[in-house]
Amino acid sequence: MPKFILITGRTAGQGEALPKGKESEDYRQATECIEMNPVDRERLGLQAGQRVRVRTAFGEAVLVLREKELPEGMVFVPLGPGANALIGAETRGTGMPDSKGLEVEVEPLCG
Amino acid sequence: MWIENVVCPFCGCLCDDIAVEVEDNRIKSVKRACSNGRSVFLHAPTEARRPVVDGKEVDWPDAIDAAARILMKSASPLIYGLSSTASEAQRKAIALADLLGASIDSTSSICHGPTSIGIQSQGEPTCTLGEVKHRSDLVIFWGCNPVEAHMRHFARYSVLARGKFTPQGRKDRTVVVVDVRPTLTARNADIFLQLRPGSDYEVLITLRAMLKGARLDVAEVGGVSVAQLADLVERMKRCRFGVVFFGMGVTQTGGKHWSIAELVALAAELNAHTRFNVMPMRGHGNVAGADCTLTWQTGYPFAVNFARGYPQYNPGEFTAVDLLARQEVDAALIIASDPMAHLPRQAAEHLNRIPTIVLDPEMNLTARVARVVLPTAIYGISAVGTAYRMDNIPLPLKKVVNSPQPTDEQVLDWIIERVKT
Amino acid sequence: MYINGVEIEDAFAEAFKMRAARLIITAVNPRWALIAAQVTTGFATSVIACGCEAGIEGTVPRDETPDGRPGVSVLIFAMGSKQLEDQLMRRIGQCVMTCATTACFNGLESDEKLKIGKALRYFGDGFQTSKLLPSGITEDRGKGGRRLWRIPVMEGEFLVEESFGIQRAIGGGNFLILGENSTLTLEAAEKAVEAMKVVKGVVLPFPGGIVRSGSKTTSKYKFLRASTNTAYCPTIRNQTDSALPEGVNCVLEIVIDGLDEESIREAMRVGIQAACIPGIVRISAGNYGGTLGQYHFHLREILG
Amino acid sequence: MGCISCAGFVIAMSETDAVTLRLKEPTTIPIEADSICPDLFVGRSQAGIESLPAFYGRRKVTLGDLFTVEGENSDQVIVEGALRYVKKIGQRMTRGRVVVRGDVGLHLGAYMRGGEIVVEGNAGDWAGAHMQGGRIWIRGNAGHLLGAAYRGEKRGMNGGVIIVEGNAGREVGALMRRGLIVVLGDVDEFAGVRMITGSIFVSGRLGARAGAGMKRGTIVAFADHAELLPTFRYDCRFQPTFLRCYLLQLHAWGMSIDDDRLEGFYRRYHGDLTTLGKGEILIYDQR
Amino acid sequence: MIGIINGEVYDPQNGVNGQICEIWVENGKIVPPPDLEKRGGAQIIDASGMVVMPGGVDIHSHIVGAKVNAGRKFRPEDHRDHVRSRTAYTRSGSGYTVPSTFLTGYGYAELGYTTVMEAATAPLTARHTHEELEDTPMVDKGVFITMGNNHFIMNCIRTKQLEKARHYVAWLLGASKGYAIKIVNPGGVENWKWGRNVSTLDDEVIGFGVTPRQIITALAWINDELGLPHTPHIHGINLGQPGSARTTVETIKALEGRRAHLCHLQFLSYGGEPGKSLRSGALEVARAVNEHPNITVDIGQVVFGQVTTMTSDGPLQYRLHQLTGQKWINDDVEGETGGGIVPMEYKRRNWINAIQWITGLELFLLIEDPWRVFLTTDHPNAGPFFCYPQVIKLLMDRDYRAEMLEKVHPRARKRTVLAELDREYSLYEIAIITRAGTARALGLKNKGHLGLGADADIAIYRKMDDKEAMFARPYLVLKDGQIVVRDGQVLHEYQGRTLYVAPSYDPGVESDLRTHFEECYTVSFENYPVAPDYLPRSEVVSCT
Repeated sequence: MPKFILITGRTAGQGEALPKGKESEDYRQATECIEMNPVDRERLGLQAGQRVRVRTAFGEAVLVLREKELPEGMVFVPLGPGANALIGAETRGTGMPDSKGLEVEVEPLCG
Repeated sequence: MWIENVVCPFCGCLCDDIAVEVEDNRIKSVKRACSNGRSVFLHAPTEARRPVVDGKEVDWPDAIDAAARILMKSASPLIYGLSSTASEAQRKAIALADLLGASIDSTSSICHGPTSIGIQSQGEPTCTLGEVKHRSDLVIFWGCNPVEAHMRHFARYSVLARGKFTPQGRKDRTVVVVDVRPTLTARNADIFLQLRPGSDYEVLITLRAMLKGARLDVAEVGGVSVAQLADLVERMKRCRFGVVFFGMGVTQTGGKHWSIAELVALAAELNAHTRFNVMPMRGHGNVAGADCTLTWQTGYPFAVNFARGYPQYNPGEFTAVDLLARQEVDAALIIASDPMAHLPRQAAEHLNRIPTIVLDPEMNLTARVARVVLPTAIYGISAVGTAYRMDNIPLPLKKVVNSPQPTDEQVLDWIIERVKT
Repeated sequence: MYINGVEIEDAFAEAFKMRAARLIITAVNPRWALIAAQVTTGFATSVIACGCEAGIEGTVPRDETPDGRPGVSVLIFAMGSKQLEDQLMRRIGQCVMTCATTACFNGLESDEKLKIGKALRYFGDGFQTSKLLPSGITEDRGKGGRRLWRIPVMEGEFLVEESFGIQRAIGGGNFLILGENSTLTLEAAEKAVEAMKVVKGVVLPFPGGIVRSGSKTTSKYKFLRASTNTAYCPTIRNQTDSALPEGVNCVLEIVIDGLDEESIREAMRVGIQAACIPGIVRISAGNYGGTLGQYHFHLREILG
Repeated sequence: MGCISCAGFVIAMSETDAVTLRLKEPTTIPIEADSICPDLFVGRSQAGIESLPAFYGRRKVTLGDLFTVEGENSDQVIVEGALRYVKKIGQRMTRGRVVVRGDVGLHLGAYMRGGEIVVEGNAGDWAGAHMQGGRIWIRGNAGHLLGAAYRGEKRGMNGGVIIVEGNAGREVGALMRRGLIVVLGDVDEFAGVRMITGSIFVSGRLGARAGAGMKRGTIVAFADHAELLPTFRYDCRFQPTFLRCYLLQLHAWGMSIDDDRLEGFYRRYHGDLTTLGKGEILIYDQR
Repeated sequence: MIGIINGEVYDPQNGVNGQICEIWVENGKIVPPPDLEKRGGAQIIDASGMVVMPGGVDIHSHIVGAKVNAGRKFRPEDHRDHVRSRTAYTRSGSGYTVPSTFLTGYGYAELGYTTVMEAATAPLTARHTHEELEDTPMVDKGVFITMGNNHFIMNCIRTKQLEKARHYVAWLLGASKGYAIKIVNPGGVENWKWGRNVSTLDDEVIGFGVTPRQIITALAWINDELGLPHTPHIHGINLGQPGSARTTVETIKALEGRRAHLCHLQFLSYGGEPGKSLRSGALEVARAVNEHPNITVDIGQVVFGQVTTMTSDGPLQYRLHQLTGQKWINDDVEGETGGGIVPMEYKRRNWINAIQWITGLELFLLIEDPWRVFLTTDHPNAGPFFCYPQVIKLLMDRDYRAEMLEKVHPRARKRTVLAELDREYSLYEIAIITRAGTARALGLKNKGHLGLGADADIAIYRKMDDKEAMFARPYLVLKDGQIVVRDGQVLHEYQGRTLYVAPSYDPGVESDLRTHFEECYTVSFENYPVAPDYLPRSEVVSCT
């Protein structure tokens, strides 16, 4: 299973959807996705728009795959419930969890 | 009716030139705001909502009573959030924490908490955004993405803005972006340095060493060639007025506060050659205010605990993620934040186990699990108050529509009175 | 009093107060530790003209040295702490630091200390560093423990302790071996030196531990404060007030510097006993009539 | 791991003379128990010890409320029970010995000046913060910021010895000014960050960014590999005599030292070049 | 009604010098002694053996605002061991040199101070300052507004539109709810934004074509024209530099008789040549002050120990950062001012620090008229405010002073006249330099005295030989006629008033200002002024 480096962060879509409420469809769409570059996507045999299972040492999430210009080996997940399921709560004495740079596995959702 | 010079409370830019059209106590349209800001104004809830206790709608006195009982019964309460409410409410929240002997933390701890720690070891050469607008000829965005997160930052303050000594705006500036991926911000850069994820610290410390003239044994650092770094150092030394804006790309990766300390040290040392400043890109509209109010009332910007009757400070100990993940709190009061949506799941789950009180204009994920939900007016839209911009400039928030809900400040006052009696 | 037929004269050795330091010199192997120790204690027979008196106290096995390497223990004596400091600076600086692979540690626990390593460190030209080796759990606030200076040298690093303890010590313990001929007298003296090696806390500063040119504290020449011990010189026995009994044709002296009276006493005891071989007539001791030194070592008392 | 190890460790302590505290109820509510300090137990009766203050969350209580106490008037202390949420044990102690049977919470032995603390399990973050003397011996793992400085302070540990038989977290010995930290297992990133001087020995894996910003001092990696910052430069391969002195001292304290580490060669790197650059990282490189 | 009887009263404004007299208080004011009938119902405070003074008035201290708060934020090490627990009536807090707001209020009251002036706030951040003042209990307070590097003013000076500048200043004071004009390193702070400074009164301000001399004289003129209660409050050029004594004297001369207050004069009274070693220039400066009755000063006395230096003088703070290697905050404020913060420690055995300590004391003792020299430590720059009692002891007790002088670095002792100055301040003079004189210089007619109609802000101290102990722990403090402190402990929280001025101006200036804001600021003209509701209790002090 190839490992990717996970980066989380703000996006315009997530920011714009936030005021519409966490339970709004816009917010769900804006946050429950994962971005990957086309090379990696093809190597994994995945399609844009497909749902994938994303897993770290701390948890997993089911997200919708999107294609984006990113360095190879890196995936991006917007801030939100999806990202939070993936990052750990250990802050290593800083108060800040390691929200970027985690190793993740991405696999197609079967069934 | 158009209301002019409205301050948008969405992000740390606090753009104060927004025009809002209001009719029948509803916001009809918004001028000059970015898409985020527009969304805030247009989706502001105005319908009346009653407090909820244990899933049942109740009257305010009963809800306040329930909240106060939870807090008084608690041996180790947490007050968390604060960054999307006015400083007046933040001050009340701190007063309540002091009264209770609670822990209090703002969302700073998961955005620029490491920045505060870094500043505490190194200081912070900084300036107001107007200084950047008027003087900057080298602007570096490091690990931040204003095009998506602070959409009018370029135009109002940093890149396109024309100032007294930067009459040509964009043409007068060199824009450098340092990030791990080609963000929309990076597309606007003159120079883009794409770092290997998690190597900000290495690159920063290398830049410092190069500025000092140290000889190094390496050819590349963090995926960037030493030649490129040398070029950046030269540009930094030669510019007239430089500034580094930095975001969570720096604060949330490995080095955390030590990366900030290096960034600050680099900027400070550049002042031997030219003028150089740094500024954190603060996210929430009044997260800077949370730092300010906590600091003037307790001495510390976040991660404060009053258990012993006086403030103690320790990130990693009194920060929300740690307190929740280690299950060290037995009640929580969440103000204008949604930790169920924003904290790591392991930490957020504890809010399910303990009685939680939520003050928020909206029904959010935390409110879903809360024992007591106290719906309040929304700051800067249906409540007045003060908010602090990312450069700590205080701005007055307007009330553009009336809300049937009380403000955070009022509700906290009620809780304080109830706890006192 | 007689031992093995050798007369022990009812005399006393007169000794005086000195200040002493003990160096533990270690090196990659015993050979280099010894070379360093020999050079360090070279030209240190008498304070009269050498500045100090010094000698090798003994070897120190690996498991007793601070760095676990073979070591040699050296004692250095001088008339006062100022002179001692000066000599330690010179000798550690010129003889130990220069010697391949060595390190130099303090071997004396004492409240009185000389900051030798602290001064020598400047040889490092700004690149010297120090380490504070913790000693145990009772230390309070970083006090205690030993500070070691690391001075970069061409071979690697010279390690020298910051402070060397010094203490009151005694110089000038001695006895004289009066023999029938030079062969037997030297043999007796060698036997004495060999026997005295096992005694801790003493050194014999003269060549091979033996001195032939014993002195008295006067001279006919104004510019000289000491001159040959005429009373014990056999070649002029009838031109002077000789102290030599009949049949004595050679005298050798053994001078002992020690950290305390007890160790000198012990050294004299084993030394004299070893020296009492056939061909030796008498064992005596050097003194100045009790006017000069604070310590009197009475031979018969020691051996009694 | 294994180049330095600790096989037998005997606590010489007469339990009959000691004061024993046993936590009554396990809890996740943080307890601040800086009154568990040998200095305060000397000259106090059992009742006197029981009445010393402590904090259970925001509630001011007494040690007697939280612990059963046996014994009196002794600077030998044994603490037992589920202590993971008990903070500040042995803080500012100057004498005696505290033995913790099991895991313990944050700030163990912070500002300690003398005496000894032995933890038979794991210790939380900030153990030995600002320590000035004495010894802390942790048989299990230590948390983050072992022997470090609190936020904003200019210097951290200023003397004494910390020994961890297991692993330690991030920022071990941050801003260390003096003293010795020995970790027999692995350490996380930023060991010795901005250290002023002092010594940090790591027998297992030395994490990334060790010695970042260090002015002086020594970090030794006894494993034969460590990833260093670009602001450290290689100098030479040599046999540091001073290190033998330290290893023998550890040996005297009951640790077994691999002969290769004693007699072997070390690669020396100096840095951090953004500061004085007088610090050094020594990495073991065969015999 | 409260009557304070049998006390030894020091009320210099009314010429009362230690006489035993009664002070009567009602409705927050000093009132005439009531008739016998009313006396019966009054609360009587027997002040036998005690000294009664007006409440202290601090003319220069940094207690609130962006800069102070940044100082708090970046110095957790300052607070960790200096905490105050909450009580049923008071808030908790922390901090030593930069205490949290509640602690600051309590701390001042517990010294017998009832009025404190925050010495520097950028108008752009005034809203913040007022928010903090609301959380600073016990004392009345005011804010000085920094104007010495203000773009609008400098533009007016260049274009010779002083009238416009006058209206702007009036507007600005009202908009920021300020009390006085503050000038900090005029021109130097603006030049620092290009990495430069000024070193003479006639250096040019880059991009503006004006000089420090022009800025000072223009603002002094405006101050007089507006009839502001206080004078312009000036932190001159070359602060901390050898040779600053000369520029200070030049500044006094440049004022040509106009009223002005020179703050923390100690830092600006060093002799020697620029770049050379420091020595006291107190003789030279004190002579100039003595010769110019238009000038008042406060000292900024150094107290040995920890401090946090913080000024609007950006280049100075950068220099301190470089000298000490300590962490450094710089804060340039658009179009208005700048600032910096550096932690420091003054040490007895550091000869430069010792010279600074000596220079301050020399100024205190050489400036003859106590009505023109005031006690400050420029808190927290030269020492924390709660060290005032120590400074009082140094001034009142020659032997103590000599004893302290013996303890400082010998190199500093060599060239000082301090040992020869045997002046000792009397209680009457202490009352002047800590309340009567400062109130008069601030133009606060109801403060600093105990005459009829004055605010009933009163401090009662037990008379003791050790003046440090005496002033450190008042027996009682009354604020607006209420007993708020007993035996040096705050009894309950009390919200004081914010004092500000609102001079009238020509509204026509506002159109110019709109343009100015559009061009120069990142906030709009409408969102700039501080609305009155930021001042929960306030009092407008009238201009003449």
